[in-house]
Amino acid sequence: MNGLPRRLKTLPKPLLHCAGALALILGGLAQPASAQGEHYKVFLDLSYSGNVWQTAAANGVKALAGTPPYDKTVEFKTVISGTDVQHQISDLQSMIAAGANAILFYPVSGTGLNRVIEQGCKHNVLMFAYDSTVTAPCAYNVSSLSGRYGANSAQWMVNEMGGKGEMVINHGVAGTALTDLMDRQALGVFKRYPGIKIVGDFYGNWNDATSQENVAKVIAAHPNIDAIWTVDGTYGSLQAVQQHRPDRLVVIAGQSNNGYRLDIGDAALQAKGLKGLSASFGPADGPYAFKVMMEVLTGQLKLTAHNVEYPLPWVPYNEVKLCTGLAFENGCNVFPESKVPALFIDTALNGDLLPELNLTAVQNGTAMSGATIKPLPAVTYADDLPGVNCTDCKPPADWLEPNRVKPIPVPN
Amino acid sequence: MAKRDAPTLSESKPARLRAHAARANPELLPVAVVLACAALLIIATKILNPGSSLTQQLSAVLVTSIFLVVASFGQGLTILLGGIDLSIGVVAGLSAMMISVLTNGQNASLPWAVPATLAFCAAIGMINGLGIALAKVPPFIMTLASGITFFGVGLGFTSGLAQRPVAPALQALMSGHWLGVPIPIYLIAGFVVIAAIFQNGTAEGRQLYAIGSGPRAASVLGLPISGLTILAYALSGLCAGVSGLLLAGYSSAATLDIGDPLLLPTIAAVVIGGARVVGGKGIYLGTFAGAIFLSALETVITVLSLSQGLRNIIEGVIIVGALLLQSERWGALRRWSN
Amino acid sequence: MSLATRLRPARGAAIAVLIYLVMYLVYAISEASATSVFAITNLLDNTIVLAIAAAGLTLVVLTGEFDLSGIGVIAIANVVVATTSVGILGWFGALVAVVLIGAAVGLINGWLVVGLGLQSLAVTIGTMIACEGVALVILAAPGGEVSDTVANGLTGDIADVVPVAAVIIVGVLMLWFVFARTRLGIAIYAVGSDENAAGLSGLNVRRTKLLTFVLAGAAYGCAGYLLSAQTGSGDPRASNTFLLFMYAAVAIGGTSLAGGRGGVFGSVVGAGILTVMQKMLFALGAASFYTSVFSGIIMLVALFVGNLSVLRLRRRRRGGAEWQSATPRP
Amino acid sequence: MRPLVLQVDDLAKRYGATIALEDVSFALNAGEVCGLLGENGAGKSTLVKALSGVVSPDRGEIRLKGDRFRPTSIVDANRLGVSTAFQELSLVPSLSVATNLALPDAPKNAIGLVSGRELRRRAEATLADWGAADIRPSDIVDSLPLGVRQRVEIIRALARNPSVLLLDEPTSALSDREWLFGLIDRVLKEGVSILYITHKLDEIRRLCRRCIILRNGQKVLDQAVSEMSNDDIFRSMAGRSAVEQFIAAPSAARPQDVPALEASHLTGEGIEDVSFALQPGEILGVAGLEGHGQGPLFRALVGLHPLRGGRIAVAGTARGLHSPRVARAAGVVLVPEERKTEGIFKDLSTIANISVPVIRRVSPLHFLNKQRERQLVEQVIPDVDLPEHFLPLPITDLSGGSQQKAVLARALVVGARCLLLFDPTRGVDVGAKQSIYRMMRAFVHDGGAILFYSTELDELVHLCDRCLVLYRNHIAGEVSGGALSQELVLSLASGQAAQAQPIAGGSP
Repeated sequence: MNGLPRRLKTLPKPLLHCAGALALILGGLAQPASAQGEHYKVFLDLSYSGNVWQTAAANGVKALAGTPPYDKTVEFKTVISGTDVQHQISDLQSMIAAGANAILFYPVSGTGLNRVIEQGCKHNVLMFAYDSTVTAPCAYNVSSLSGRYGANSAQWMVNEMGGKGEMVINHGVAGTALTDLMDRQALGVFKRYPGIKIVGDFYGNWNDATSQENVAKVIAAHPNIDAIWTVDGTYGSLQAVQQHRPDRLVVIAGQSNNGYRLDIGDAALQAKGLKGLSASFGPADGPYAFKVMMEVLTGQLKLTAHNVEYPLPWVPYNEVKLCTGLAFENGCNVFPESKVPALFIDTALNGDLLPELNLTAVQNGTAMSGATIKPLPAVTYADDLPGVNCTDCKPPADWLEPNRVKPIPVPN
Repeated sequence: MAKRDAPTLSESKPARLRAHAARANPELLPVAVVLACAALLIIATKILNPGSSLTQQLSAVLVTSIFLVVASFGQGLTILLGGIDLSIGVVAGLSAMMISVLTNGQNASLPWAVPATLAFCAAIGMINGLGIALAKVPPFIMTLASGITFFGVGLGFTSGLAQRPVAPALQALMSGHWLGVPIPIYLIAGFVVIAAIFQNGTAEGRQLYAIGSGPRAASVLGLPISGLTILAYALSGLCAGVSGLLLAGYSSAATLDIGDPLLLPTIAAVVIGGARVVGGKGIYLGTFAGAIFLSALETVITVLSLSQGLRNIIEGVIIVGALLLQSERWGALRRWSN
Repeated sequence: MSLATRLRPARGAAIAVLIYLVMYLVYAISEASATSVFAITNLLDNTIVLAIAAAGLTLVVLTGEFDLSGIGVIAIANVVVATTSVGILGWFGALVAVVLIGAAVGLINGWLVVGLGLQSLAVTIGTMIACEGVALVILAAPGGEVSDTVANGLTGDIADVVPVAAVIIVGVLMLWFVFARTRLGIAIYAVGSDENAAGLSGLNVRRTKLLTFVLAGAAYGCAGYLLSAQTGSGDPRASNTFLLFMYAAVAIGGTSLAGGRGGVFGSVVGAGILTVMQKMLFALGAASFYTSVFSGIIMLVALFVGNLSVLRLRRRRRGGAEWQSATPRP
Repeated sequence: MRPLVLQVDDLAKRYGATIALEDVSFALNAGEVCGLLGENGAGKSTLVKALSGVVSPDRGEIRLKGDRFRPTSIVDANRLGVSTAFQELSLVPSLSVATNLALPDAPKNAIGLVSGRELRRRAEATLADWGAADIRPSDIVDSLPLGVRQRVEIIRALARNPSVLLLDEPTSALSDREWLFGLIDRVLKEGVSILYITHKLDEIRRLCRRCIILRNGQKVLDQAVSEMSNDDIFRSMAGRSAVEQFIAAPSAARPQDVPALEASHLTGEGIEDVSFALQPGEILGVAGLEGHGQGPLFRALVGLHPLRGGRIAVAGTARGLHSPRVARAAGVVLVPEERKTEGIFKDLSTIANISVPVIRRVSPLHFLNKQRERQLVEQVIPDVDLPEHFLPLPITDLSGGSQQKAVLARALVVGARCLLLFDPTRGVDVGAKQSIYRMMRAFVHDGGAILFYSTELDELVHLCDRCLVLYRNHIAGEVSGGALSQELVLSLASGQAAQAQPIAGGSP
């Protein structure tokens, strides 16, 4: 019952050759006809529910599934599998057995599900993983992984810090591919600047309360920290600084909770030294993955590769813009305090890719009234990252390097 | 077996000697040892980071331990009865969610929202107690099952995120200072006094010890076993609820999983504090010391900057080590008092 | 009769079997494909890891002790299989390795509990955390590769008809029925029932407890091995919910957490219940969050029904000579 | 002179500062029964445990048939020919009689498994061999009455064919002592030596030629039994003269008053149509062989055992005593048989043990007031001769006798008017027994009433005004006043005199 993780991923060595190796018996199982009278059986399999991120993603998907025309053509069901690989395997098998046409799932493990995914593909089920990725070749992955959050956010921080200072690392959940990859990217950047001293690090488990407790403790031991790098638990981390050192804030990068965005956009706080970046992985990648999957299912879209990129959200403190309505329109990206709780994740919405969703839709999981599903713009394919989203593949040469922020020279 | 035979001569002089030892309350010794270990850990952090201030350290350790300090009191009561409460994390989460939903970011509704939330949490505890006392479901399973069930209910109602912020007064409570000392430290002090008095200074506390120590004797004697069992679990629910309120105030926003990381540490704190898992033994001050120790341990580990694997190994080894130290010390005490 | 009376699955286990059958029936009625070999193989595959882990735990619980280190051992076993079964150790070497690792952890638990007299609940919380650490040190992030021999061999069907998992479960049960008739098997019940009396009867209480911890550790190792076969990869993080399910399986199966009563058979059925429940709820189309509500309630119902019948049975048997302790113990 | 079998030289054992045994020496000849007497805490159990391999002595030497005897475990001792029937009974409750008899090394078959059939066969043979064919091998020990368990315990010790047999209070729960005496005579003929630990003088006189008395860990007497008077023995055990074994006092019963406790036609599991009336000031005895309904009866009277029918009246008012709490409120308190599990709270201090039922009374606003608690408890402890300095000690540091005194003090402190004492002197030393008798006398003298069950018939005969005799769960007869004798009670209890003297138990 430790901090239950939001996402889990893989990044290891060469992988399975599952293909022909599986000797499965298909007895008794009807082959799902792919489009009987434009009617589809679609499942959403959540890993854990009960935290902000997962809920926002799930609500977005649910809202889309209830948006015309999908409200008529899609028989949609949600299942919560928890954090157990075994449980998720069992649920995915149940879905396959129940004649699913497509399954959108948040994978508990990047590799542990490969066998059941192969089973699904054998039964002609579209298998889509969102946010976290799987290495099974027949599955599709929709994520922001190749947005290189680790490298870009770290470089951004280095730039803001002028290449020197004491910093704290708030890792995610130990033992997950995502944490491993982001750590490698970020630490690779930080190491290049000898002026940057990492004075403390902890595993905040993508949890705000845990992060807050830990930052409070680190500040007590290191009263002079200048920066905190996070992937999630960012708002909690910042809260700890505001409580214990209200007059001298930090450079910080991380998640996109509304309260956090409001803070980093606040001129008064900026004057006390707060320089924040709101980026990291957005829950909107779930609904986006759903749209991609449905277009593939209905034949509107043919994917040429299995790894689809959901663009990495990126809002530095100087680009925060308050919204007046219930959606991200006209480039606004944060809601007033009165509209949403502080922990609401703004990247649950995406005005460009997901115009069907507004605030109420992702808060309640209900379709926005009057909305219909709009066709997607052309999809971008993601980098192949061996052990993360593919097995026998080659990563781009610079996959650990920042590609969005220009590095400053190392100060003397 | 040997020990059972040992007191055979107790009614002569050694017995009278031991009467004095008993008056010094031998259970306070483990408390002192565990607290000393915690102090050593805090000092170790100071040595590792000469730049840090000891009082800051201490206050950080104390403030972040408050959730554990409160929740483990309830856990301690159920363990005193020979039971256990595995629903603590879920109840804390539900409490945090409920206070956010009820207060809706307004202080005005706190006067009724806080009692309502705590009553709800105590009611969950009471359901646990009813199942255990009346339906005779083993506590491990009863509380495990009720935790899972109520988590599902909470999920159904809230989808995991409170859509409203926590009342500012609660946030101020957790982040404010008074006379330069963080308010949570006063809260801890007050809570420890109340909890210790309840457990060791009231008739009900005494009867809980009796039930935990000899359940069959208690039933022959006609002690209100069911009532007190229900009371203990209700209090455990209540403490988890208070812990959840504090967590919500501390992190200014509530999620359903906010209390999950509390569960195992509450058990560890109680046991490190010298309680016996099958009941009848252990004082709240011990549990308190255990909670402080765990909080201090986490601080040291954070500052050491190790990989999570090594952190876990160190944490596990230190928990076992703390137990070892205790058993050694108990042995020494026994030798001495005999 | 004497031994047989004791070995006959306890009343709690009988209730568990009944619950299992009812749930399976509901599942089979509401899901047409439930009786296909594919579905049955899946069901058994899903059950088996929990079943074997719970079987190991049962031994420790029977002696009246706690063991929370199971998930730690499973995590280590999983990463060890994922890093060694292809390559240095091979599938068999990996199996031997994880069994030995599990046994070693069990030995440490046993030594701390028996040799140094520490409380098992607390000690095994410590070893659990430490084991999870070791797993993370071995494999920092999910990955690795499990040899195809393991992955396919343990999850497929023999001659396309008999699931390998079924063979393993039957094997475990047979092993248990044999084990329960050994001197150690009897000693485990004796120690759990009354430690002092068992000691005065000449049984070696410490050795018995130590051995149960070791055997349990080895069983966790096997469970981790099987988990690896099913996931085909390594993941250093074991979910804590799995630990709770292990205990739930043991309790639903009718083993008293106070020791001395119950058995592995019940725990295997208990693990089956927890798995088939998931399938049944899915087949019934229960809304997502109700799954957890149902899990909790069904757990209680199983326990409550089991309790009632055990109480009634005991009352009848004892003829009121003694009565039940009023507070049930964990 | 018979050959020497066991020789103990200067045996010493201490636990911390507590000296359990100090330089004890004695010898045991083949085919001899030697009595071992001593108050609780005198070191008898330690001696037994040292001889049976449970504890190892600090100093001294034991020789068995001339060889040095240093058993490392109980199994080791068994192997070398020393076996023990323990006072606290060493049977495993959840196992069957047959399995228990086979412990620790149940017979294995060819493939190393323990065969249930073989176990049962052997157990049947063993039980029949030792005159206990009535015990079913398949019965779970847990479900058996204490007396039967004690028989199994004794048989297990005998069946190991020892050369030295240690019997530690083997009749504490046994109803049919003659069965044991017969067995002892039988093994003596085979040359077995027996060390017989007991509190009961008549058993010593019946069985032993010689007896050893321990006091405070030291041997104070080793003499032929015939040369000792009872008073010698008591003086040696207690270190003081036992003034009178039983204080003869005139009956305090007030037969004219409204009965303190009246039961009419109680029926339930193990209770068949039991009726009696307990007058104020009366000690009403209950006699019965083990398992003839006394346990259910006592428990039913405080609501711990379900009744199917009948009526209970307290001081003339019909009361449904359906729980111990209600009974306590009505002034009816049970002092149960199993002190260790049902009497004491093992983690509490002595004073807390006494005050626990009335703790609310000394807790203004629920807060404990230790001073008032102490005052309250100090009012009753003189009545049971419990020294004041024991109060702060953990109850488990007290001897069995003192623990029992504390349990009785607890009954007094709640203001009981009617005590149900179930074998209160079991496992209690002589001194404490005297205190308990005195307390009982004083209690009835002040108008209280006592229902008193004892396994020791002489207690019943000397203390009771009347005595009900149970046989097969109903009252087989009632004996009172001058007619009260051990012989009569025993014959009623064994069903022999049931026809001869049919007295419908009931209100006088």
